[in-house]
Amino acid sequence: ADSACIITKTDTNPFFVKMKEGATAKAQELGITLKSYAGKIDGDHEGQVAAVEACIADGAKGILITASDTKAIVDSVKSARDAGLLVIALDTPLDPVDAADATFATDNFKAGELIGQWAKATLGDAAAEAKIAMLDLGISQPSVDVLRDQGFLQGFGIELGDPEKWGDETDPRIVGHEVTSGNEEGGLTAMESLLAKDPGINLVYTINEPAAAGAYEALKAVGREKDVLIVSIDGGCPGVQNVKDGVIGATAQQYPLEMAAKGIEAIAAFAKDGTKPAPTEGKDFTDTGVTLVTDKPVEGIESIDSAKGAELCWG
Amino acid sequence: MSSDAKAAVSYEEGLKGASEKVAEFQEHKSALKRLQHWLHMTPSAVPMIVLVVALIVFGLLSPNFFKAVTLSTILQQIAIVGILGCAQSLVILTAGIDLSVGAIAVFSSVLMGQFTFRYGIPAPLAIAAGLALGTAMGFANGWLVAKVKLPPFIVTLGTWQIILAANYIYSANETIRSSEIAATAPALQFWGNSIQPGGVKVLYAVFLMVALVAILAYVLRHTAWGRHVYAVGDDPDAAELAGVRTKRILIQVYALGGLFCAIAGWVMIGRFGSVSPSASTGQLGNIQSITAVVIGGISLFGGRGSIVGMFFGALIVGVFEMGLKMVGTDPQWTFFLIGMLIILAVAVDQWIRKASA
Amino acid sequence: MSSDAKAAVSYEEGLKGASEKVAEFQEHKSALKRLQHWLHMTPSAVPMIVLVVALIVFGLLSPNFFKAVTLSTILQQIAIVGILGCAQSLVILTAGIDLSVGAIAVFSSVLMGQFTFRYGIPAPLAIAAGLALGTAMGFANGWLVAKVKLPPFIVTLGTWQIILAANYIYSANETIRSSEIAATAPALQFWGNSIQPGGVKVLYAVFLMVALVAILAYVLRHTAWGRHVYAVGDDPDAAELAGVRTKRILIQVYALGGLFCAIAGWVMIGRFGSVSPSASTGQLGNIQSITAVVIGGISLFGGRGSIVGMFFGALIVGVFEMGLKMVGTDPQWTFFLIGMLIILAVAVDQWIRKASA
Amino acid sequence: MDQKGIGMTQEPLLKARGLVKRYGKVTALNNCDFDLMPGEILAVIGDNGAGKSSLIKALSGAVQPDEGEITLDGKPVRFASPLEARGHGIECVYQTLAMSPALSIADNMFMGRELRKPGIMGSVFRQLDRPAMEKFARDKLTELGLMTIQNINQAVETLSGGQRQGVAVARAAAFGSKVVILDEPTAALGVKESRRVLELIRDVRSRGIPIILISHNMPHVFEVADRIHIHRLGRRLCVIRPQDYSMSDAVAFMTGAKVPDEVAEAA
Amino acid sequence: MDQKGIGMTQEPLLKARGLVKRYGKVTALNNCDFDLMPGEILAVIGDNGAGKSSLIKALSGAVQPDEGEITLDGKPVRFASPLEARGHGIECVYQTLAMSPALSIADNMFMGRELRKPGIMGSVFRQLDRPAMEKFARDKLTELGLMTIQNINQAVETLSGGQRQGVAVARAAAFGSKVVILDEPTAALGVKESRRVLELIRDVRSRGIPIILISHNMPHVFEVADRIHIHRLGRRLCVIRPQDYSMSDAVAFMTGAKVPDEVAEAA
Ligand SMILES: Nc1ncnc2c1ncn2[C@@H]1O[C@H](COP(=O)(O)OP(=O)(O)OP(=O)(O)O)[C@@H](O)[C@H]1O
Ligand SMILES: Nc1ncnc2c1ncn2[C@@H]1O[C@H](COP(=O)(O)OP(=O)(O)OP(=O)(O)O)[C@@H](O)[C@H]1O
Ligand SMILES: O[C@@H]1[C@H](O)[C@H](O)CO[C@H]1O
Ligand SMILES: [Mg+2]
Ligand SMILES: [Mg+2]
Repeated sequence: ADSACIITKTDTNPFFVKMKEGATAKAQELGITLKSYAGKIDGDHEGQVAAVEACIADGAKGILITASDTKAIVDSVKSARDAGLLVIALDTPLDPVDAADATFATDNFKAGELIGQWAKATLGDAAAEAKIAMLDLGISQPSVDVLRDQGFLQGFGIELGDPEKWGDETDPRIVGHEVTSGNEEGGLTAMESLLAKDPGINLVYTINEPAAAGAYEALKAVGREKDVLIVSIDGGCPGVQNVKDGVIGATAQQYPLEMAAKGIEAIAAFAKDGTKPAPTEGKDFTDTGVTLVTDKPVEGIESIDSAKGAELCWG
Repeated sequence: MSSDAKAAVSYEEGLKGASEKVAEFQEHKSALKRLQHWLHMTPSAVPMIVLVVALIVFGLLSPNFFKAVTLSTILQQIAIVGILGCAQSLVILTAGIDLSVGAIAVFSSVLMGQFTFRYGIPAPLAIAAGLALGTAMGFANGWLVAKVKLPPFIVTLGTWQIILAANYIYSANETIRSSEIAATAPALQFWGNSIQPGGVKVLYAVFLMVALVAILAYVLRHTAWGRHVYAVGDDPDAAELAGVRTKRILIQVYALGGLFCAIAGWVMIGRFGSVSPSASTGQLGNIQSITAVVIGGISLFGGRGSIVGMFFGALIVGVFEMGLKMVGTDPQWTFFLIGMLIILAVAVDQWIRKASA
Repeated sequence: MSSDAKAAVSYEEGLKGASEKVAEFQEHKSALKRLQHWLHMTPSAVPMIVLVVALIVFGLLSPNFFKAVTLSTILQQIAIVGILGCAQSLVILTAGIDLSVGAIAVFSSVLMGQFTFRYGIPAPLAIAAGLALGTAMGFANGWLVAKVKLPPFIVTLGTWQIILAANYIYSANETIRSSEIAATAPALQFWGNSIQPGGVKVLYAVFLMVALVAILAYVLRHTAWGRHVYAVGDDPDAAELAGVRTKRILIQVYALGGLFCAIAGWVMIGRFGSVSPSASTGQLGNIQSITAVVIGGISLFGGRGSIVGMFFGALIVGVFEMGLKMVGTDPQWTFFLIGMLIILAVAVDQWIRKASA
Repeated sequence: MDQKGIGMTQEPLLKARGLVKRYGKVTALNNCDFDLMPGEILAVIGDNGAGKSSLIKALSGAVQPDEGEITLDGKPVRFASPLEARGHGIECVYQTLAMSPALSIADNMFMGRELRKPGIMGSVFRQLDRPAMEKFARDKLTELGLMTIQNINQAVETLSGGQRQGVAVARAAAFGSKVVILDEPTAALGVKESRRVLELIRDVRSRGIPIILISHNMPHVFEVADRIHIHRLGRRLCVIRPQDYSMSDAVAFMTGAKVPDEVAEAA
Repeated sequence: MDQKGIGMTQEPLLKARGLVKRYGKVTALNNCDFDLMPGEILAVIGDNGAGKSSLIKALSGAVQPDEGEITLDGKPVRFASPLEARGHGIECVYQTLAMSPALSIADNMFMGRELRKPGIMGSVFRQLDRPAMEKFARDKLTELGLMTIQNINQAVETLSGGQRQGVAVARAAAFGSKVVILDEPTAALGVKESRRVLELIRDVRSRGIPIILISHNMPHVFEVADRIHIHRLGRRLCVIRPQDYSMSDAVAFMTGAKVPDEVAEAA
């Protein structure tokens, strides 16, 4: 049988676990042997390079990759394509986008923008003196981290400094940026620290839903869970459940299973007759879409409710 | 006795009337001398001084720092590291090192959670099972170190990866949400409860940490077992020759360490609310606990130092982290400054010891 | 001489005619005995055996494994760890540890890149500056260890964080693209060039690693400086009393380690094409290099082991990782098995030594 | 092999035959025999590196011989560790002492046999009885004449060379039960302290416990030993009684200047 | 202070006044004086723990005294490390030996003064001349009568106690230049090897180099010493000439059984 590889950033984040599961199911259906690789920690570029090399040596037909370093991986991707493999970027577009044969991805900046706009609209006049906690991913500031953070700030109407990094904004409404590693533990300690710095925080941006859950615990501990707005990104089933429970005000949902399935189909087609997938009309990649999930919709921003979000959620 | 032997030692005649008094000298009892002596005899004194200085500095830099809520937040933030630090101290006192502490804690918390929610086992039983399994993981470390005679660094580097991987595989990376736990198995969140004297919240977890440190300090100082732990770390061959069951002590130390880690895992559920297999403690718990131990003045070569020092070490790190955040340092700079301060704290320790030697 | 003293030693008369021959015994020259002796005298023998076994097992499990391209890929994958391992070996031989190796490598590569592209310095000069700055970082470590007498673990734990944070701050998290480098500063990518005998690509980086290992092996074995490095790790007080400039040696070792790390940073540019401040070597390089060193049979307590062993250690890890990937193991299972194999490799070493003792 | 019936002095208490110990290229024991009779002081003398320490390490379980057998009370034994030998009542002061440098004198003396406080503090909370242990330690050191030890809570690493040796000897003498082995116990000791150790050795014998004494001090050896085992090039050359030979003869035997009659004949 | 003019024997080569060294509660040196004359063998004797090792450690830079001053050749000196003292020609064999256990005998003997191969292998590639170093080591050990060392490449940790001491003494004697200090050099040595060390000490003196010898062996001390410094309770009690007193007197002085006349008068 033909074989393919899926290389994710890590395989400890449920997002990638589900993505891998989706790919595996599809591969089984189409009779493809799928080997999966992952970086050891978030941002493990070298591990991904080693994985690409292993796929080439192993004679795979194609690679699905969620790149840790979108610029740096380009060389490895090129050598894979030179060796005759089809390379598809999932979740995170490469830089430049056309370095991969095709891209099935979320627009992370847009995802951030959506929750930013929603938060601004929800706060209304209070947005002018909001006190915002920014719970980011890590101090190495990987691209998803920057895109979502800056997207959110843009959506909220805060002036960005250098859009390539977070933390250089001067707007006094930002209480501070803290890193969370994208898990509950990090979300909790980061929130505690920011609360100690300014107990008046009333809006919390979080890089993903586990971090949001941690932040909520910290707010609950000081009895402020009801009057602080938390926004997040991902749309995983626990996250959507938390929207329903009122833990998270709104989240931007993305669709990893679809990315994975499309990717496998493309490799199967390529293995059969060499056809390559074409991008979405008018875009240089196939946008698998991002949808705002909230039970408190606001005028002018398209959204679905948590019930609908739960149907579409990914694990 | 042969006669030439007798002749050969005839000069021992001179011994008759030799003095029988134990040598004594006047002591200079100046205050400085006594301070120096105290610093020498009390390994936890220097970390304590560093801690006090850090508190004062941050108190001056940030107006919000010296509020009760800030200080109680610091205490609750170090509860887990403090408990892991107990395990780490024990192991390091035997001249070992345990890189798997964080992994054991996380996996134990996942086991407690999954036993309750996947198999429907009553929470107290699931907790007991989690504690037992954590102990077993520690036991495995100890067995490899003591019986197979592998270097602790290598053993726990291996088990760290094994346990963490097992944790992800077993849990399928699924988080159990806080609200679910609160609804069906509040025992899991026990250590997250708090008392609120004068409105300031103090977690049960904080009391637990203090109690564990106190018990361990007593055991290490006042029981034979504690002395044996020090002896094993000091010189294992000598200890063995002197009649210490070195291997048994090592296995007990690692197993007890495993139990402490599992307790830390239980505390994690209370503190974070949820059960998450990807908690950062799994990756960072070892470095954090080792940092606390070393800043606390315990020698990485074993046999020297006190658990109370470790406690101050954990506090120092907690105070630095919180203090820097409150002063408003950027996360990248915080990281940078904590690096500086780790080195500085130990340098100050070194300097005071030298001055008082 | 007083006469009673003379009488007291009169029995020394018996010494007249004492034998002057150096003691000798027949040796049993059985093949087994000689093998055992060789294993004993050659610290790198056991890792080599483990390596060969691993190669055979994976060759049987995966049909694609025994291809020249696979083997050359493994070599190029371990080039960086191998060079960092040289730095780590030096430090560990002095009974130290260097947690900052990966951070120094990444920061050096960033410095080389940014010097070229931000300030327009010619690439060879930028490379020289990067190498010098890497050496300076190592020197700082050594100075703190030798002069301020801080524990190496704590020093490099601190500088690890400091350097990594400085790296992110200085670079503003910007990656420099491969294509830009290739166009304007190909010297940065020098070690990414390759020769292709019979179509199999072998990177210059691989030759560099082998050369560095060989040079270091020579220096450690055949020069006074090398013996001093061992003596410092063996017993620093004794070395000092015996006339080794312990502090100077320590500083040199860490500084040289820094240079090796900076070289590894240069090699990273060649291997990955681009310059990325978030390269995971910064986070994982220390554990990877320590793993290679320990599997290679160098004692973490200093003074024992060989650099060639480290090289085999790095190869063992490389072969396991590649082998498991080709067999198609899931990532978490790969981590799990590598954990097992780390322990197993050292256990086998231990067992062979015991059997041959 | 029913030595019990034959009487105490006929059959050796501790016996070894054909012991061989090699370290890589070095042969430390070369087919060595050994006998210790009940209740005797047996001295072992020989050149540096003759294999004396290796011999007693083999007897006390600190190393495992490559060949040969050891019997205790007529029964073959194989000690895997010094602890096992101690379990059989063999107490040993090694040349390298075996103390925990960072621990105190009392901690070291009682290592593995600590005293606990009376009452529930001891039985339940298992608290050590430090005052009692310190008093015992102080008494034993005074018996040895080590009057310069000013602080009984000093860490052993801070003791002078001789003080350290004194602590080790005091420990073995105080707790030995079946056989006490002393490897150069007076090497670092002063005149007064050495004398006390010799007295102690006689004391121990008077309690019916046999002693193996390794020493380079000929006058001491000839003074206290009942029999002298002369070791040369990894094996027992001969056993002599101090009454029958002069110190000068013994020195000549052990350095190879002379060959004892029995051996000359046998060869 | 222009001692050069006064002549060699009048003024001490190495002199100390009022040395004090305290370790926490323990007083090791209590206002101690010391004089070493050019070209002499000075023995230092005293009870265990009297402070002999502390004294020579203070003289050789291994510890820094709390009070007091030291002069070498009439010039005040303060050694921050043993290496500094060595730079001034003071070579010392410490009681704890100071060797690197895992390294070979030759490596240890030449530590810090290694021989390099002749030609470019040595000057450019800095390769060690192992055969030369091994031969030198073997010769020095043979001079000491250490014939039981079978393998010159053995790690020092595998040597017997006495062999190890022999290596340390051989090293100091071979390389000492201005003062050689030996702290109990024969403690672990056999009869033959001790004798050779005494000969070696005389050899060194005949090269014009003075020696400080710490020893508990009275016959040896009285045999080789020109003067004997008697140490008691952390200070110099008196200095005697072996011709003027018996060994028994010396023992009585150092253990406090008798008080020497000068001291009795002074008190
Ligand atoms: N671990 C070891 N490895 C290699 N050789 C060893 C080891 N231990 C002892 N030897 C060698 O075995 C021989 C006998 O040593 P042993 O210590 O038994 O001598 P000894 O008679 O006690 O000498 P001493 O009177 O100096 O203490 C010596 O040549 C020594 O070098
Ligand atoms: N590092 C230290 N810390 C505390 N006390 C010490 C230290 N070093 C030595 N002492 C104490 O100082 C005193 C003198 O010790 P020193 O080693 O000088 O004696 P010594 O005369 O050489 O004895 P010996 O003949 O036994 O070698 C002893 O009481 C000893 O316990
Ligand atoms: O999109 C994914 C997920 O949101 C995850 O939470 C972090 O990594 C991103 O790439
Ligand atoms: Mg011996
Ligand atoms: Mg001494």
